Amino acid sequence: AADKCIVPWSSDTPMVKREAKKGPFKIALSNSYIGNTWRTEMVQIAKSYTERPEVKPLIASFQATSSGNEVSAQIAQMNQMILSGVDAIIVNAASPTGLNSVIDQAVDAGILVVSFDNVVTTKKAILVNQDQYEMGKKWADFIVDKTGGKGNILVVRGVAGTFVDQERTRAANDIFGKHPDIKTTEVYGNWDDGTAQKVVANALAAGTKFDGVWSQGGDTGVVRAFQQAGLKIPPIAGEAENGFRKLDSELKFPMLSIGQSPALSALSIMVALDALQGKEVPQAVSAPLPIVTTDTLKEGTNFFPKIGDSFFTAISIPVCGLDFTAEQILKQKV
Amino acid sequence: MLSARGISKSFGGVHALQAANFACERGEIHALLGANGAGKSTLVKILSGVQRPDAGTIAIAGETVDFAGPTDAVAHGVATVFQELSLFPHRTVAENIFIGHEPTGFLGQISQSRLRAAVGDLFASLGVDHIRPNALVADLSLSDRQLVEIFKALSRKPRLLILDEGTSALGRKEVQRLFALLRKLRAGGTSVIFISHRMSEIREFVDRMTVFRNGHHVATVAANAASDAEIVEMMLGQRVERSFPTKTVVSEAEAPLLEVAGLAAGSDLKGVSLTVRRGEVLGIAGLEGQGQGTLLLTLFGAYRRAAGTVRIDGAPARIGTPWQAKARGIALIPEDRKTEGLVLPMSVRENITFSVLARLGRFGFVSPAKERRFVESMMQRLAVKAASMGLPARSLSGGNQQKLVLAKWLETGADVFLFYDPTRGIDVGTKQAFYELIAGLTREGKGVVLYSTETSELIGLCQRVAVMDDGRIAETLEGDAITEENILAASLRMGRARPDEAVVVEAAQ
Amino acid sequence: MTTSRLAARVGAFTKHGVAVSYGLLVVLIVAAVIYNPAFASWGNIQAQLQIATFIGVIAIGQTLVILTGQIDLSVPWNLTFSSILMATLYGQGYGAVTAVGAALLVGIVVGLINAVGVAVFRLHSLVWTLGMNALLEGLTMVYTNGQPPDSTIPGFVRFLAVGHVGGFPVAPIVWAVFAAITIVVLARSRFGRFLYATGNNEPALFLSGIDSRIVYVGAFVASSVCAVLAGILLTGYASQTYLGMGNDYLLVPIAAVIIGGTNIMGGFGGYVGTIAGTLIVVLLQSILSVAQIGQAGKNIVFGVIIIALVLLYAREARPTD
Amino acid sequence: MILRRYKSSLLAILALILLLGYYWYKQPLILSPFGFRLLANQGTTLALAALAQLTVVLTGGVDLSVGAIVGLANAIAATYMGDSPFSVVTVVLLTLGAGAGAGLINGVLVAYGRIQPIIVTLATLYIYSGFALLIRPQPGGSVPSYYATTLTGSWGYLPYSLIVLLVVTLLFRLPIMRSRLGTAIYAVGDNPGGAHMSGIKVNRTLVSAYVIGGVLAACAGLFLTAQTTSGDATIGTAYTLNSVAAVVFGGAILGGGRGLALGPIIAAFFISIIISVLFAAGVSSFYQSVFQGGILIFVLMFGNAWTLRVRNRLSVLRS
Ligand SMILES: Nc1ncnc2c1ncn2[C@@H]1O[C@H](COP(=O)(O)OP(=O)(O)OP(=O)(O)O)[C@@H](O)[C@H]1O
Ligand SMILES: Nc1ncnc2c1ncn2[C@@H]1O[C@H](COP(=O)(O)OP(=O)(O)OP(=O)(O)O)[C@@H](O)[C@H]1O
Ligand SMILES: [Mg+2]
Ligand SMILES: [Mg+2]
Repeated sequence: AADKCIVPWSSDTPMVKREAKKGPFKIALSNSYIGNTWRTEMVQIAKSYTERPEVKPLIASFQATSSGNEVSAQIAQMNQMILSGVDAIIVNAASPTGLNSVIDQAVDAGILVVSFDNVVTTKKAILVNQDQYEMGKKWADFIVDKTGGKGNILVVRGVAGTFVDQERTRAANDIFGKHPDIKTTEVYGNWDDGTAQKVVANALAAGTKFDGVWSQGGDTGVVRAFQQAGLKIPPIAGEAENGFRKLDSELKFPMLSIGQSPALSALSIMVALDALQGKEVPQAVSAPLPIVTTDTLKEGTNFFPKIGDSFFTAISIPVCGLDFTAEQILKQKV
Repeated sequence: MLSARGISKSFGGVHALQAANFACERGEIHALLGANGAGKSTLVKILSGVQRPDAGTIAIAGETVDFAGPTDAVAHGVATVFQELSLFPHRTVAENIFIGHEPTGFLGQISQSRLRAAVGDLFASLGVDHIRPNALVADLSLSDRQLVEIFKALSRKPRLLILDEGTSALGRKEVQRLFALLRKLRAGGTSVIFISHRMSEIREFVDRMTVFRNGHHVATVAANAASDAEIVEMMLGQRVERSFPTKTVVSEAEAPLLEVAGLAAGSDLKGVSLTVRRGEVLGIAGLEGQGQGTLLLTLFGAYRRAAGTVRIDGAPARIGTPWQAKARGIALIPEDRKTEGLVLPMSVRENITFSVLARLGRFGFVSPAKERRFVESMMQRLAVKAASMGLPARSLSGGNQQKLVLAKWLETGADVFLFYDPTRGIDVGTKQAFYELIAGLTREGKGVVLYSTETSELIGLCQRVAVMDDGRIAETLEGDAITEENILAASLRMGRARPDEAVVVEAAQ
Repeated sequence: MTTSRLAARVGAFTKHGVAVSYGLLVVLIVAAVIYNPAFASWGNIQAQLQIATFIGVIAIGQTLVILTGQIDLSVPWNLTFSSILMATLYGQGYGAVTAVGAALLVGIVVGLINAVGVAVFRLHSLVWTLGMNALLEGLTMVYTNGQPPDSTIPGFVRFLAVGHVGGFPVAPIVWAVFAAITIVVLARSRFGRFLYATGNNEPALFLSGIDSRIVYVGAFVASSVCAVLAGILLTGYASQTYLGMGNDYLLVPIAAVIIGGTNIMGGFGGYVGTIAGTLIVVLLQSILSVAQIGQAGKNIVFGVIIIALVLLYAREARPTD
Repeated sequence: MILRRYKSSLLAILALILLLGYYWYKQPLILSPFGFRLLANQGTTLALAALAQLTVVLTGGVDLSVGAIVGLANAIAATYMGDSPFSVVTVVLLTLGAGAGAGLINGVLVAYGRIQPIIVTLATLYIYSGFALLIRPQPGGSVPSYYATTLTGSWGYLPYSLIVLLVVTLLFRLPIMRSRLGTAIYAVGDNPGGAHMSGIKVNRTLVSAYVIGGVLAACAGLFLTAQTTSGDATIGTAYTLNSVAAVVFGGAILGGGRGLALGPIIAAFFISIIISVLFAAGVSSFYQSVFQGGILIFVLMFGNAWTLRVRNRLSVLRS
């Protein structure tokens, strides 16, 4: 599976190869913020993965901790991991740049560092992520396609000042910029259903009629805002929240749903285990984008009527054999 | 030295000063007299640059000045002890005294050694040795704080020293010493403006006096050129005889209303037993800071009791909090009406009804009509002077503020009234009203515990006087034995030998 | 009513900035409508009132607490925890009344703990309630294992949050009812009286024989219960509960209280002003959002406007002036 | 005598000793040079932020913009620092100047605008974080490695960050607090009306205190930059309320006039190190905030109950 699964980011991505070590390995997951569903699932999936029969023998210990959004707390946490002599640190960073120096230290101490999701900028770490620009572009293409390249588009951004928000929005602006008949209105939804619902309700109340929505999070709230305003729901390109997909399965508006996958944590561990065992891996790994449209919605596979709206549905990365069921991960204690 | 002409100042609608004149010679001690609200403190604040006059001119040593702030006044040699203490409770005595002009050394660092030395010199000038320069001001008694305040002004080596009721909390001996020092300063050319409501002090120490009434200058006369009655008349615009109401006769046989045995609290109340009968005023006397305040606050449940029992009407009373005290019929008129008695920004109406609010409505709500009727009746009964009950308590004069504090308690059904120096800083007319009120309480069969710094009040109002010393009752005087001499003697005779005893007795003679 | 009492009322009204804040609200509305006439549409007014309801309800409690001179920073996770508890219980088949009752009970307990810290242990609420917030965050995560429950929401909760009666949204009516109660309680009740006294001069109240601890209990429990109510409304609005649903509700209601002219140190102000403050904040956010300036610009403008407003009417008097 | 003076810091000291003791029991390696450096670096940013907060708290205010200034300083430093020693020094000074400027704005609004400090700084919190976002719309930037190691490295058992902290405390803050300005700051916090009547320039004192606070917050930002070697506009958020917590825990009184530097510094280390200790103790993620909040609440409660025990109710209410 590795050749399909562990794909280099681009053609010029260097490959890295470490001296093979003998397992089992001590692996630590350093997470920053834990106060949302995505991060919870991410940790749960990581734990599930390390308990798989084929993985378990390779792992001497696996510990996941979260430091909160404070960079120096995460630095301390990683220092702590260095002290306790782990073989690899899997990190979801509080800041893309703030951990660079501690990662350098870890690498100097012979520890493998794999950074995923909110990835770091240092080249000393192996990066595992989905291409945020590509995601933003796919959403924008979808909207252009559905609107015929004209009309008012509502752009629902995420949290200002973050890399992910910048990248995805950059893609949107690049695409929409090519269509002079598209007029965009930006709001910040903070990747949060309630906030998104409020700001979208606000934008709708201001009187503009929107022909499409490009939204990078809080999509359940986006749909609800349209519903509550009593408007027909336009084509929406958005993330992969369960509520968003549930609503689409009822309302059947044109939808494109691409999710940042919480299984990136498992993929990162997979990459780490490969690298520790001396296999050659790319310095930056591009994970596939799990795309779902109104037609490909499938109950129990890519959306779950019995589970909360804020659940992130993109829990599997099939090409890598990383298939998880909702029940399986939800029972994991974090 | 100083001449202020045509000074006017108003606050909103209140004309505190109206074209008032005041002048003070070089090297004189000059008293400024007036009833509460006459505008004395306002003049003081203007002279010290704290407030700016609406009109008028000030000249110091012939030079016309216009103070933009207190700093300017200090630069012109004016130092002031304000009526409201301006100390820093959590700084040390030494730091307080030299605040703003501490001796500094290398790189502007404050030199602790020179600071200590300077404080030592100042203390020596007044013969003070019981205050530690390193003590926190918060830990000092009110009288010691007032001393610190005076030292703070003296440390500026002023040309003009202003004491706005700066001796109100001082015992007699301290005042004596202070004036000995002031006379020395006077000889060096310093002028002193002295404000006090204690006529005896004024008589004894000042050269001339100026009387204000309602913001106007009334007269300036030599200290002994007018009789007490004349001065009071100038202050109030009418004749007032200072006389005490007749004391209620209390039968020895009557069962005590309040019985206290072995009450101790904190570090300064070490075991006090006393009884009060209905209709009786029990006076509490003694030098400053002998535990009198702690006694009253502990009886009221505001201080934690370390030992002792309290019985009311023969039944043991557990009084651990003020609300328990209130429920058992105890009322307290506290030391400082501004910070403890009243909520100054709230209205007269609201202040009067705090303690009886539950009775003025139903289901936790207040009936505006009932409340208004109640407030009107209380204001009438106590003759509170206020334009409207909606005014903030802050806008009332000191005496009227004190009446609000009493009004709060009158209808709570309290049987025992604890008064902490209720007439401090109150003018003669209002004082008289308070004496009548206290007598009225005894006629209704209430019991009163009255602590006062004015011995004459104790003599005039009390059936018995307990003199406190070092947290205990040194002696209880009764009937004809309640005299100035006996109270003073009792304050000094018992307890620890005091190093300064000789000085005081000498001064008292 | 005599003229002097009337004058005193008018005086108090303007002094505490209430009149000014309403004046500003009007100016803001006029400006908004000129900028974009759609602001005056019934749809927009409904949407704004809807959003204002959450902030307004939380600001009730925050007004009471701030009047005592304290502050409640435990709102975000208190709101989140109780809402999730409600949704979970309801989802497990307990009745709607039990579920909502349990949420309110949590609110009461949290309020009591906040009050105990402030009134008994005399800790400043700025720190105490912050600790409480962290504690509640942890409890929420432990309780949910990081995954809030599926979103079946009791019908009447949805009705309260997004329902309409006679073409008028229910949520603002709910707010109006609570607002009216708050205003009456502050003006006419013993608790209200003592609240102002505590904020102005607690020792004086204590020496009047009144247990000021009860005032803190009342204020903090009210604040906490308001947070829970807002959480319940928010749950109905969003049709779900989720982690972090309270994140937006820490500073904004406090800003509303301040803009409404209540003194942050306690003792002055009231809910009449807070209503204007709430509407100003909501309108401002909406204008800034519609005006399409980036987040950085929004932050700067929001801060500058708060300062400008406060400079206009909430400047402090110096003690010696 | 010394004990009495530092009584207010005692709680924080005891708590830190217990915490470090337990940490050492769980992770003996913290007694290594690396461990020392780790511990020292971990608390230094918050300690500097707490000193900034303390300076303002002493005047009777509170500075909610501390975190924003930390973030602004971090954004400026990491964006403009460059590589040459000359540009490093220039940018460090520029950053300190920006901190001073932010403090100046706070101070002027508080003193001359007569707006409650908590309101002023709540508003400037938005403003400064807005500027930080303008400078650094997304995380990035860099600082030369010698800048980072000079501040965060160590010489044997001696971490440089402790030296930084000592220098800032003893050579910058202490001389100020021991000058007339220092006593004026305490006096203004203790009794503002009294300070005015005593001839202290209240407004200038307030402005100075906020400026000092701004500079110290910028120091925190500069240290954080060395620690993270990059810039992030949103990085400072956590320091606002944590600095308030450290100041209170360290024995200073919100309301002004009382507090020494020692307590808040120690408390800052305590608050920063807890997270590592929880990690070392194997506490699961979700329980971490339970513990963090719980420990903070418990320690404060215990500390206050201890001091309240000996005081009477009335004076407790007065303070
Ligand atoms: N800041 C103020 N605001 C409103 N009214 C004031 C203010 N200061 C003083 N007044 C009013 O001005 C008048 C004069 O007050 P002032 O304090 O000068 O009197 P005083 O002669 O010092 O009285 P006392 O003997 O009680 O100290 C009083 O009616 C007082 O209520
Ligand atoms: N606590 C206070 N009470 C009363 N008035 C105050 C207080 N603080 C400041 N003021 C007023 O503010 C003005 C300036 O105060 P102050 O002289 O203390 O400041 P400053 O540092 O000299 O200011 P500046 O830089 O303008 O000279 C004065 O007019 C003073 O009356
Ligand atoms: Mg006076
Ligand atoms: Mg007076």
